[in-house]
Order: sequence, then structure tokens, then C-alpha cells
Amino acid sequence: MIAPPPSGPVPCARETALSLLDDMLRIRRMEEKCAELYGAGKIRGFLHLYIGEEAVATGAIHALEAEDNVVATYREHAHALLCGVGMDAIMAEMYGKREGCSRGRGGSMHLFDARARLYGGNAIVGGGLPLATGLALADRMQGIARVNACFFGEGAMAEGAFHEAVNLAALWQLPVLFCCENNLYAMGTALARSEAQTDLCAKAASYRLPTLSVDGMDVVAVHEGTCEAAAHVRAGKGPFFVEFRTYRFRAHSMFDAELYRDKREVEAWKTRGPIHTFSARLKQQGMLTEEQFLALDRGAGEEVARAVAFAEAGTWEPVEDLARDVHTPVVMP
Amino acid sequence: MIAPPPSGPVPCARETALSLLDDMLRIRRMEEKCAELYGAGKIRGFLHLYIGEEAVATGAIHALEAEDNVVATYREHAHALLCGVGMDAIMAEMYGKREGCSRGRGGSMHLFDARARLYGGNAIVGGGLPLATGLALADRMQGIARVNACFFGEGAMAEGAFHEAVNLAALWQLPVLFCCENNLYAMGTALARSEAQTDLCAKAASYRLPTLSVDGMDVVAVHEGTCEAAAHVRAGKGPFFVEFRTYRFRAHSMFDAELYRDKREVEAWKTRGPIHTFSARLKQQGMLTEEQFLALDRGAGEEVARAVAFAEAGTWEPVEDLARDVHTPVVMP
Amino acid sequence: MTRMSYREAMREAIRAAMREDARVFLMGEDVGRYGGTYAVSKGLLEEFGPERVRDAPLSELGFVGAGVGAALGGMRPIVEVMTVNFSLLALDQIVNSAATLRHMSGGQFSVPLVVRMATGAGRQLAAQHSHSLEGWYAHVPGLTVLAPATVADARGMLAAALADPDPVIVFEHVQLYNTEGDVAEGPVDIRRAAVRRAGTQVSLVTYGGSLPKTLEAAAMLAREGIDAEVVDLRVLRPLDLPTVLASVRKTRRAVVVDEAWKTGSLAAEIVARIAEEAFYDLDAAPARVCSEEVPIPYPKHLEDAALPQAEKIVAAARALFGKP
Amino acid sequence: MTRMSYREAMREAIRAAMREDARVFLMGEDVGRYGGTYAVSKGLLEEFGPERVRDAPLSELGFVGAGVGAALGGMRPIVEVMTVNFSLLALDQIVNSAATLRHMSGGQFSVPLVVRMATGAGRQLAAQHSHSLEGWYAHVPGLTVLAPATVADARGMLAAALADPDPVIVFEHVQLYNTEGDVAEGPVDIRRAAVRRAGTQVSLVTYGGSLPKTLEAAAMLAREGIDAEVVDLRVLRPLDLPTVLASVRKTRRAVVVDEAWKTGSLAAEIVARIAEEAFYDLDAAPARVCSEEVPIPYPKHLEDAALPQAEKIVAAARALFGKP
Ligand SMILES: Cc1ncc(C[n+]2csc(CCOP(=O)(O)OP(=O)(O)O)c2C)c(N)n1
Ligand SMILES: Cc1ncc(C[n+]2csc(CCOP(=O)(O)OP(=O)(O)O)c2C)c(N)n1
Ligand SMILES: [Mg+2]
Ligand SMILES: [Mg+2]
Repeated sequence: MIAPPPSGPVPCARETALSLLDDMLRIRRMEEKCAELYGAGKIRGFLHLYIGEEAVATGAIHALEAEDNVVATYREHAHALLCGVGMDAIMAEMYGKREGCSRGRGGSMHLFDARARLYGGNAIVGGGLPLATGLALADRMQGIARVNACFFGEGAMAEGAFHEAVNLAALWQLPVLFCCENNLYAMGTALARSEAQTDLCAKAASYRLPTLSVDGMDVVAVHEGTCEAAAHVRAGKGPFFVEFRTYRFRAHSMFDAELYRDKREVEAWKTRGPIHTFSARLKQQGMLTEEQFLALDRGAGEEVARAVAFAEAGTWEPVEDLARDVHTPVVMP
Repeated sequence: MIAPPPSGPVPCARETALSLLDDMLRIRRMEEKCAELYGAGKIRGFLHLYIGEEAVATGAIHALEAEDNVVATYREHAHALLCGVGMDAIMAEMYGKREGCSRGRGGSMHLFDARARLYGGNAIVGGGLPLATGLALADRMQGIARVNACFFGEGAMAEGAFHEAVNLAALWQLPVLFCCENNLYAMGTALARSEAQTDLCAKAASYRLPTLSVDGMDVVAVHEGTCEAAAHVRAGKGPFFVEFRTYRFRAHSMFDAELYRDKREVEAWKTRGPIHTFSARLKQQGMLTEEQFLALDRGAGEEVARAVAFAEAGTWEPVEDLARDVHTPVVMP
Repeated sequence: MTRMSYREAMREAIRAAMREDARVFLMGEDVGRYGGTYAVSKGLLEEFGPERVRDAPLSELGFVGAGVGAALGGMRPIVEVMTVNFSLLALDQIVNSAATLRHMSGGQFSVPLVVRMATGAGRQLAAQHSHSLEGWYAHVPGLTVLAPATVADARGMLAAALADPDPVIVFEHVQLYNTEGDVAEGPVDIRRAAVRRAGTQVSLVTYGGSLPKTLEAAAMLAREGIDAEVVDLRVLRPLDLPTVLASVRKTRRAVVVDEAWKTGSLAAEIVARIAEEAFYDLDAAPARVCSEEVPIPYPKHLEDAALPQAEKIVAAARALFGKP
Repeated sequence: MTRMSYREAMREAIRAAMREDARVFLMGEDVGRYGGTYAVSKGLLEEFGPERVRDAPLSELGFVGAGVGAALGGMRPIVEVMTVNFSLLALDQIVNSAATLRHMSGGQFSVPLVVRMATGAGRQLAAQHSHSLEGWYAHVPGLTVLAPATVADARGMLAAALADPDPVIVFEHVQLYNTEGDVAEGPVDIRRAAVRRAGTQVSLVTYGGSLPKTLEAAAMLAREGIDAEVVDLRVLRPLDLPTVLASVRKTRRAVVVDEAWKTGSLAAEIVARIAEEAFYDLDAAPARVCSEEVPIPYPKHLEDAALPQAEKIVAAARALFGKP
């Protein structure tokens, strides 16, 4: 059932390849630490890990430019990191510290960064879709050529919000890049139990926008596919839908007993793991040595350690400031 | 642009044909009277006329059986009448009289009849779609082989409710007959300005259910198409989507200045009017004489007159009973 | 000073805002070619074109959410939700996105969005088309909620709403569109309630579509020798309590009039605040005149019986004086 | 009498109902294979199969509406909306269909639907996942709204809700699932509030997830020499006012505790009723302890500061005695 692991020569420059690998490693190590910190009670609330899906955010966001907008979900640590939110600000946010990228108010599900053009982190499934459509509308009306990339899970496609947002984007030919992270499950609900049409590209195509399905475990395939899709959107040709076929190796959140899937299925998908298959290919091609890999990994580990130290050293918002940022302070003339 | 009027021999028995014609006339005369009564202030609130679209409800509901369920919209006078709600009870409802089919509480947009299995009348666009899906679910779970026919306008297809309800019906293979009355406008919004995909069957097919598009101005085509679709649903083969291509000759409601469409477009569509084209075909075939037509028309007129008299003679719910029917009276043991 | 209808005032407000600021646009169902369900936007399509007077498909959640996104993206959208009844479909985007984005992002993102909607009953539109849910919106931190009850406020509040960097919801009662009144130039203050009729013996506190009925009740009370003050809340969130409390402290009696169903109405909040903060200043228990606890029925006599009416307000006020 | 957790009690109630009546089924996101987000329905799929423990796609409006239709069609659906936060997406079907169908149809169609949802904050889930919107549902005529706060009510209320021919909304506060308590057999009454602690000097009126905090406050007050009575509303619509008013008339002082934002909370309604109907029986102005007017922030110290806490309740009660 499961496709063979990504293999064969990596069709991109070594520098690019190593940067993709590095970013996947940074995500992985950061999230492994998050899981640990959750166990230690340093991170609270809901925590949704992206482990196994790193190739998607990595390949896709590498295809974007600094001026592009990104809208993500509650499973957005990776997206935040690759959009350029510092790992220290992300970690501090998960701690709920004032130095966090959302001043500690949002936590894991609500990473925001105006400078990085990250419009969240949204804990309502499908909630980001109309938002991205609106951002794209603003761009179109202001004559800004920018890609508005909206990430969402395959589960979100059953929501009315998906239907309405995609129809608007296609109807008005807005610059939205719809990035569906199809990890086959919405919590414990398998795709076939949530969609009458499990071919997600066929479903999206019914809104008359171009679509593409790529192997979401192959970072280069993700990158190439997203480049193509983003070029279409950036050229003002309207929205584009990309399906990334991926898999989540961990539980949905820290509360999930994973009753709904077989351990063997998870193990089988792990053979397609984006980091080890990619590094193996690079090694095979002579683009990477084990030492180089370990150096990258060490670098990621060090960045994580620094981020944790930063978060630990962070400060708590004083309780007196509870009500700040409910409204924008208005300077009266 | 507009197709030629329905023509050619009518492929059904004379009795059936005359019954179809009779019902279209009954609807037409009833609604013409409603418009008049609205002008006279006897009917208030919103009034949405079906004039021009009579072939749809007539052909479709003739294809249903007495035990089938019907869910309709705020433009549902015709559906109520053909489901078997008496014209007098409909007219009394429009007056707001206690003898109305909803005891006067609902008015034009909320015709209900438990005996006729008419589950409304719904003033929320798209609101009836999940309801019909639920009725069908109840049938499936109880082993009842019944068609749940849900009427809605093409405008409703942009609503999230459509998306969610059709997906559920297709996913769970429920006995719903989705009847889309495509009259090309949602209030003043033309289909092409509301749907990225204007081929509604293509859109519906993306949920993986069978579809059919028929000429909604040709009562026989409507009838045949619906028979085919209903047979599929009744056989337990899951939901079916039918598009009826039709046109509304009157304003959206009594408040509409019709700024959004050209008078010539309306005139052109009137050449396809379901009553005169159908009676012309029947005459041509020798199935109908002008005298017979006039007799049917007179009969309809008389029924309308009786209904108006009934409504006029109806009584007002006493104000003391304002709060009745908010909850079901419970007989305590 | 110009005389015009509430509908015209609203239209002029939109027109002026769109002329002044290229970022402002109007989006909603049938705002363009149809001319607006309540004809508010009639003529604007011709002046500003279909990009800025944007007809939206029947997708309340989608286009309200798109309004939030467009506001984030630098525009100043005015989103028209045809009526409050349909706004239930869009509530998630208003409550979970518009109202919370600034706070959740630690102050990085403001949402300068204006959502206009028609509200209220009285036109025999029955149970699904007659809601008064202003109080729900007034419950949500992060939102500002306005209820222009006069033509001047219809003309003046929009500019202030657009100048607000955060989301503002504007409620236009369907019964007000045809009312006429005078307007002056320039934006009006959207922080304060207004005393629409000065009086000394009882405070009638209300907002939106109930203001005309309340003023009528005050006139009736005057003929009975009871001098009522009428306070128009104007801003439903944040409430201007000082104005309300000052009035009640003066008159020592209060009747709150609200077209919502009584239980859980905004009127409950006003009564609660009066009880909490002016308890020792009252000569009588505060009272409410609200809608009966029933989905609004279609026939006129039942609809009238379900809604607040001048007579009921008069009776409630009279009862505070121990009169039958 | 059996001892169990609130979660188990809920599960047993569902299990018993499904065993007893073939028309009863459970539908919602992840109620089946996942075992329920809050593990309420764990094991039910194995016992009743996927038709009656029906996993629904992420389509809140769709499957709640399907629940309304299934109820009309002769079934007795229990629809689980994962949390009240997501119920905003389904509100149209609840307000405009479930609550109104009987009235609009002149009494022909009843909707015997039960909708269960988790509610409340306290788990650091931040602004979009911490709403307390019980008061909104309690505003709507045609609905019955329940808030089981004890394990016994968790076990007993569902049968009564299913026996109701009209729609019933059941709110389960997320902080209660792990609480333990005793249950007896049989359905419980869903018309009356309950006095959870008898007292003579001040009435603390609350419901749902705030009950434990309020009982804790009463215990703290007792140590200070203040004898508090604790009233658990249990039924949020229709409110059992006689029980509330009897308590307040006895103690002559009232503090209402509600996790919703203060403005427009259900607590406002309770305070309003007390002010309207027991004004002359009060020795002090009624008071409220509610959430602060801010989207609920993620960090624990800020979340704690935003929500009602025993200390705040104690302080509010103490203030009614003129004590600092
Ligand atoms: C509107 C809404 N309904 C339900 C939830 C609870 N929930 C959170 S994540 C999730 C699954 C979403 O699945 P998918 O879209 O596939 O994304 P994934 O988690 O697989 O990345 C659910 C049901 C929610 N947050 N919002
Ligand atoms: C949710 C919702 N949004 C808006 C409206 C206002 N409205 C009533 S009918 C209508 C047009 C519907 O068009 P369509 O579905 O094509 O049906 P038609 O009226 O053409 O029969 C609109 C916008 C409504 N009743 N409900
Ligand atoms: Mg998924
Ligand atoms: Mg139409």
C-alpha cells in the first residue's frame, strides 16, 4: 500500500540540499525537545508535533520568498521556524514567556510574527482558510504580487470554511497557495471516513483551480512542486492547490492514545521518514558525509539548547498587564 | 444563449400529462393571487414567488411517493401544494391564520405539514440541506426505504452547509435526492458571480455522487429525470444530485427592483415558459383542446377562490396563546 | 444640517469613507448589482465599481473571514452581513479570529474591520429572520459594538468605526431605515451614550430600534405626569456605564428596554450593573421590557405581542411608582 | 451508590441510554475510533458498532444539522460537539432549526435532539479553546440547557434530556471530567436548581465548572465565620428562579459566580432577576465573580488571573459584609 521510500539522485544544488536537510533537522530536534519539555510540565496546553512531516513545511517554505504571507494551523512550529521566527522566540512562546513570539499569550497553537509575515497559528480547524483568502484579496486590491500560502490538514477539507474560502479564491482569482498537508488522519479519523472523495486534488479541482499532488516525504519533490505552484500564483494566474502526501509519526497531540491506527502502519511509514531517506540519498550521491550530517545535527541541537536557555531565562508578563492587547492603544490627537 | 423552448411530442400518457399541466396551473394561479393579496396587505413579510419555475416542483414531486420526505426553501408554495398540503391551509398560513398549515406561526417561508411529510420551508439559505441528510440518516438507521428530496437554489451551493451536507450524504451513502433549482440568480447575484465552477453537476460530482442536469422548463424532462434519480435513491444506492435549469419570471421577493438583469433576458426566458410550451405541445399532439385547457384553468381559479375564502374566514390565534409550541407539552406520568 | 433618511445617511457615510480612503471597500451579498437588500448601497457600484463594491456569494463564514484577512492585509473592509440572523454562520470568524487575533498575537496584528448588519424584528419575517443578537456580540472582548439609533449616528458612526484599529460591529435596525432626521458633518463620538430626552423621575435605558418606541413611551408618560429621561446606549461594547449610572442616580428609577429575548439579554447586563453599582440610589427595583421568550411569530398581532411596545414600557415605568 | 469519575458517569449514562433505546445513537468528531477527545465515549464503539457510535467528519454545521434531521426522522441522536468553541460553527442549525422548528411548524414537529459539548477554560488552551458560552444557549427560547456539575448529575441528566421531546444542550466543563463522586440509579430531575451547601448569610449562585471553586470559597468563608449557601443552577434554561430567590431571600446577600466574561454573562441575568424580584429583601447590592474581559491567555498565571477563583469569590462575599 505504502509507496517505496523516496530514492534516487537529488536534483538540486548541494547547498540547497544541505539547507533543506538542516532545516528538517532543526524542526525535528526542536520538537523532540518540546515533547520532553511537555513531559516536564514546562510546556502546557495542547501540543501538536510535526514529527514525520518535516519535508512538507521545509520544501514548501523554501519555495516562498520573504515577502510572502503564511497562514498555518495549530501544528505550526515548523512553519514558524522556517518563516524566520527565531527558535528562541518560538520556545519562549511555548513556555508562555513575555519574550515569546506572541508575547506568551498564544502558546504552541498561536505562533505569530508580523516581521516574518506569519499570520498564525489557528486552533480552529479550517479557520485560517478564509483569512488567507482575505490576505490575498488585500494584495490583489493593492497591486501587490505576493503568494499567500495557507497550510491546513486534509481533515479541514470537510469543513464549510474550506469550501467557501476556496470558492472565493477561485472565483476572484486571488493569489492563494492552498497547501494541504494530507497526513491521512484528522485526530483519529482516517481520510476515507471523512471524505466521500478521497482524491483531494480531484476534489479541489471542482473549484476550477489547478492542482498538484506530491510526495510529502520527499523534501525535493515538495520543493519543486511548491515552486511550480507558487510561480503560478505569483504570476497573477490565480490560486493553486497542492496536496502533500505525508504522515504523522507521533500522536495527534499529547493526549492521544492512538487507538485508531496500527503500530505497523506507523512503522511502515517511518521507512519513508523524510530526514533519513533524504540524508541517505545525499550520502549516496556523495553530497553528504556522516561527519557532515552529525555536524548539522549538532548545530541543530545547540540551537535548541540555546532556545531552551532563552525560554528559561524569559520573564512572565505581570498579572497587572492581563488586559493588554485586547484593543490597540489609540493615540488621541 | 437561451435554448429553444421545449417542443416535440410529450412522451407520457394523456392522464399524466394533464395532471402535470393541471398542477402547474394550480401553482401559477395560486401565486398570482398571492402577489395580489400581498399588494392588498393581506399577506405580509417576505413573499417569494415561483412563477416560471412551476415545471420543477411539478415534475419532481410527481416522481415522488406519498411516503417520501420533502425539505424545501422559502420559495416553497409549489412544493407544499404538490406534497398534498391543501391550498386552503397554505393560503390561511400566508394570512397568518390559525387554520394555516403551520397554525399561522410561520407564514410564506415556513409551510410545514407532518401528514404531507413536508419538513418546511426554511428561510436560511442552505439550512435545509443538513436537515435532509439527517432525515435520510434516520431512515437508513431504521431500515426505511424512502427518498428524502431536498430542494435548494443554485445560490445555496456556495454555502458551507451544502458542502458539509452533501459530503455526509455521499460518505454515508444516505437516501437523499438533492434537487438544485438553478434559476441562474441568487437574489441579484448571477451564478457566474457566485461559483468558480458554474457546471453544477461537475461541482456536485466532486462528492462522488451521480448527477443529472435537466431542462427545468420542460415538466416531462423534469419528471423523467427525477424518476430516474429517485429510483436510484430508493434502491439504496445512495444520494443523487439533479440540476433543474430554470428561471424565475418575477422579482426575487416583493422588495426587488430587479436592477441586476435585463428585461429582454426575462422576456426571452418567458418564451420557454413551462405552462404555455407544455400546453402547446399537448395541443399539437391532440392531447388537449383549448376548451379543456380553459376548464383546467377555471378549476384552478375556483380552487384559489375557495382557498382565499377559507383564509379570509380563518381565525386569529388568541394573543394569550403567544407562547404555545415553544416546547412540546409533556404529559407527566 | 441636512435632512435625510437613516438609509441615506448610512449610504452617505459609506460613500464618504470610500471617497476619502482608497483602502475602504464594501463587500457582502447583493451589495452591488442588486443595490443592497435594504437599498443602503444603491448607486455605490456605479460610483466605485465592482472591485470596491464587491458582491459576495452566499458564504457568510467565507467572506467575513476574508474581511478579517483583508483587514490584516492593509485594507479597511466594510463587510455587510445581510442580517444578524445569517451572522450566526460567520460567528466563528468574528469571535475566534477578528476579536482574538490582536491578543493572541501579543499585540502584533490589529484587525481594522467593520461589519455592518441589519437586525431586529417588526416586519413579520417570522422566527428565522427576526433575531436581536446584539447582546451576544457585546459579550465578546476585542469587539466594539455600535447601534446607531438616529439618523445622525447612522451618518456619523461609520467614520469613527473605520478609524478604529480594531473590529467594530454596527447594528442597523430594520425598522429604522425609513426614519428621517438631521445630520451634521463629521464623525461622531463612539464612546458615549446619549441622553435623548432629559427627565427627572425615571430613566428609560435603550438602544437601536427600540429608541423610537421608548421616546414615544416617554411622551405618553409625560402626559400622565411622569417625567422620564431616555438614555440611548449607542455603544453596546464597551458600555458607557457612567452615563447610565448618572441618569439612574438622578431619577432613582430605571426601566431597560431591549428587543432581545429577556433571559440573557443585554438589558440583563444593564440591570445588573445598575443593581451592583447604584443599589443604594434606587427607589424601586429596576425593571426590563424585552421580547417574550418565544421565536418571533409571523402574524402581526402575535409579533406585536412578542416585542416591546410603548404601552408596555409605560406600564413598566408606571409600576415603579406603585401605580397600576 | 457507586463511586466513579464524571467521565465514567457520562459514559455510563450514554451506554445505558443506548442499551435501553435502539433509537439512541452517538455522533460526533472522533467519538468512535479515537475514543472521544475527552475519552467519554471510550469503549462504546466496541459495544455498539460504527452505525450507532458514528464518527463524523470535521463538519460541525453539517452533522449538528443532520442530528436535527435525524431527530425529526424518529431517532434520538446524542450529538457530541467536541467543545463549545467549535459549536459556533453549528450555531445556525441549533438556533434557527432545532430551537424554532416546533414553533414555526405550529407544533407539528418536535426535535428530540441532545447536543453535548465540553466547555470552559483552565487547561491553558488559550483564546480560541477556552470559551464559556453557556449563557448564549440559555438565551434561546426552544432550548433546554443543562450544566451537570456533579458526578451524579453527569450520570443522571442524560436520560432526562433524552426523554425531553425538545432539544437539550448539555455542557460538560473540561475541569470536571476527572472529579469523582457517588451516583445513584435512575434519571434525575432537570427542572430544579440544587442547594449544594446550606448556609444563612450569603448565597453563592453558580453552575458547571465553577461549582467546585464556589464550594471551596464557601469553606474558606466558613473559616472566617461567614456562613454561605451554595446554589448550583443545574438547569440554565429555563432557570429555576424560585430556588435562587428563596435562597437570596433567606441570606439577603448574593454573589453570582460564572466563568463567562462578565459583560453579558448568564450571571448578569441572575443578578438582574435578583434585583428585579428580591430587591427589598437584599441587605447589600448583589455581586458577580466572572472572567475578566480578555480572550483567555495561555500562560498559567495569566489564565488563573482571568478566571474566577475561590479567593475572588471569598473577597466578593466578604465585601458584602463591609469587610475588606
Ligand atoms: C472547528 C474545529 N473542530 C474540531 C477541532 C478539534 N481538532 C483539532 S485538530 C483536529 C484534526 C484536524 O485534522 P487535519 O485537518 O487533518 O490536521 P492534522 O491535525 O492532521 O494536521 C481536530 C478534530 C478544532 N480544533 N476545530
Ligand atoms: C444564510 C442566508 N444568507 C442570506 C439570505 C438572504 N437570501 C434569501 S434568498 C437569497 C438568494 C438565494 O438564492 P438561491 O439559493 O439561488 O435560491 P432562489 O431564491 O434563486 O430560489 C438570499 C441571499 C438567507 N436567507 N440566508
Ligand atoms: Mg490530517
Ligand atoms: Mg437561484
